[in-house]
Amino acid sequence: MNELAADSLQLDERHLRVLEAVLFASTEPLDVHSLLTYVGEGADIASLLVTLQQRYAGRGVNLVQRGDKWAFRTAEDLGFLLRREDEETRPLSRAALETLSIIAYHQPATRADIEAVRGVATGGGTIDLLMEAGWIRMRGRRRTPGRPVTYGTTDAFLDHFGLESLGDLPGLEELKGAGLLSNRLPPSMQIPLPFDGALRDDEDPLDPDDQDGEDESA
Amino acid sequence: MNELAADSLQLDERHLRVLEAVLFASTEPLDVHSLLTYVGEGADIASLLVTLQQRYAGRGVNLVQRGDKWAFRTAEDLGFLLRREDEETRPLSRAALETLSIIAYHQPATRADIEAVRGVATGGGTIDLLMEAGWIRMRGRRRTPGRPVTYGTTDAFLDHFGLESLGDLPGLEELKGAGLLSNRLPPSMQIPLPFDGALRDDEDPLDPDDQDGEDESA
Amino acid sequence: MNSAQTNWFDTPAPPADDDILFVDVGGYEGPLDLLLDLARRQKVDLAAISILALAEQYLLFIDKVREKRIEVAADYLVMAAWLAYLKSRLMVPQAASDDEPSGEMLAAMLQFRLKRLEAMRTVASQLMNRPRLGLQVYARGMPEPIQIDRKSLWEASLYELLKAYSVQREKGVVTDYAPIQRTVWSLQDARDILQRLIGDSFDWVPMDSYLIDYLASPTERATIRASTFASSLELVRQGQIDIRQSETFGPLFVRRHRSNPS
Repeated sequence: MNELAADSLQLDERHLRVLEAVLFASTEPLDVHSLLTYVGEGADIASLLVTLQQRYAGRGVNLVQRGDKWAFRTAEDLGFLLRREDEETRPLSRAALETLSIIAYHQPATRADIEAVRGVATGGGTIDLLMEAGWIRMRGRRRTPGRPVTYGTTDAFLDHFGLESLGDLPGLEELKGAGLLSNRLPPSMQIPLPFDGALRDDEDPLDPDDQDGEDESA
Repeated sequence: MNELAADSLQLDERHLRVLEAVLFASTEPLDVHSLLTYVGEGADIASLLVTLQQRYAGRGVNLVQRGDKWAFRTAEDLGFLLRREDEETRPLSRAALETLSIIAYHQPATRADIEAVRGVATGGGTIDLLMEAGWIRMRGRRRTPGRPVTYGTTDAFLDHFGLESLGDLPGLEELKGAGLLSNRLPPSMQIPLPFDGALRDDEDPLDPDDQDGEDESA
Repeated sequence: MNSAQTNWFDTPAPPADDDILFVDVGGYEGPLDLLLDLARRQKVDLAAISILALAEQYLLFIDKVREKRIEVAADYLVMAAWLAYLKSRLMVPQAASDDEPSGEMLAAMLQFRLKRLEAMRTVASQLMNRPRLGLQVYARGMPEPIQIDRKSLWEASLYELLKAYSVQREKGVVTDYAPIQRTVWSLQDARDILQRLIGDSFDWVPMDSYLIDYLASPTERATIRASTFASSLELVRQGQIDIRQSETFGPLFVRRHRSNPS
């Protein structure tokens, strides 16, 4: 019995080493499914990842979850030390910034939704820029007249802003409590939360040729 | 006294975190001097690095020293994780097929023997390819000037082509019967009987260092 | 370093209240943005703001801008019209039979929109101040990419192998085939030899006996006979020799032609 436990422990250690190596080797977060191919179907990958995460907690490098993907990242509190001088960050325009947060907090959001919040038309360039940054994606089409494209955030968005999931969006609970995530009055109505599931009830999948560019009709 | 030691320990831990993060994020191995800029001149960087190296010993990722520089690297025994073999089936080129068939019938055959039949020089690449495919092997060296390497087929060759032995290779009459050879060939034409014994009278065993590559002089 | 980022939300820099007339409408991201900026100047919480006062400020602003003959985008004017309507709804007591939304409800809607826009700006700022990848948080600097080794599995059938061999051997035979180099007597050679052998002999002599030394080699016999015979015919035509054959397949006799039987 004891021997069995020891064996299982040894196997776990081996799995942990493998996960460590694979996750370390990649810059991109890896999803659970592809990690499974390295340790074998039988492994309890979820608990292995949590064990690994705990081992690295408080270290200079942490194992973080981004959506359903995992990656090693330097500890947040060491950012000031690691800041590279040569990195030039072009600040996002106010329009892009607002559009990004509206999509993040209101997703799935159409262009009309974004315009309703901002009170001004959003240029196609803003959406393009956010798509190019890899932070937003076309999710589907809303089942309303004109079938406008719906936008949502990507895993790269979570990764860039250090969020485990959309639930970690700053101030989400307060906004929800204040009824500010609704598109309409009254605030007492049921408040939808940012939704990054596959497709919502009122969403259709994208048309085959949607991948090339966004809808021009919207 | 104890408090002082505790403080120093805490400082060391902090330094270790910083080194961990810096080495992880760096795009190139770092030398002690540039690492010092992150932890401050006073730190005992050498012992910090050794401590860090020990912590990662046996893990999936190791801290390794390359010259006077340090970097994280995947543990050597896990290197296989980062390689994937993609197998693709490709038809053998005509040159390779011709060379192989000549080696099969005329073995032991030197490069010069192959060229005498083909009428064109056989590139080293073709031989290499057949060796890599596991179908031919170096048998020995012929006891003639230049001592050229002799080639023969392998068991894998027999296996692949469904032959029980080299004797199963069809002879002249069978080739004619199968319509592969025309009937209007001069009666003097002979098809050799492939020799698959250990070494022929005019063959020497391979030199000890022959296994690495074929002779370039041939 | 983040000051630059947080500052975007404060743009345009709020001018002193008196300077409001000189604010360029172009600095705003739409009428809602302008309204929000005006609301902020009331220096009270948006929840406690006087929508009526806000509407009046907006209308005043637009009027002043138009006085200066600055073109105002259409949506600013649409908002101005809507605010004028809101103002009237707020000031005139509502009739019981009125189906239109009350002034209070319209004001609440505007207030909601302002709060929502401000909230989005606040969270955008919070988002940008998070430890961001590549700015405060880093990924592995020296990734060890997965190498894909392409291993080729070669395919060849026994038939292809045998075909390749046969083709080469046949080809080899053709290139090795050297036609037997036969000694061929040219007509000129044959003629010279015949002339020399016959000499001045006027006797009938079998042609073969002249050629006896040459006909020993069986491989050359045919060419010697053929060339000599052809040359002899030529010599007869020129009147140099005579030829006689007494029977079919019989021996050929030759002699020097007597040119002038005088």
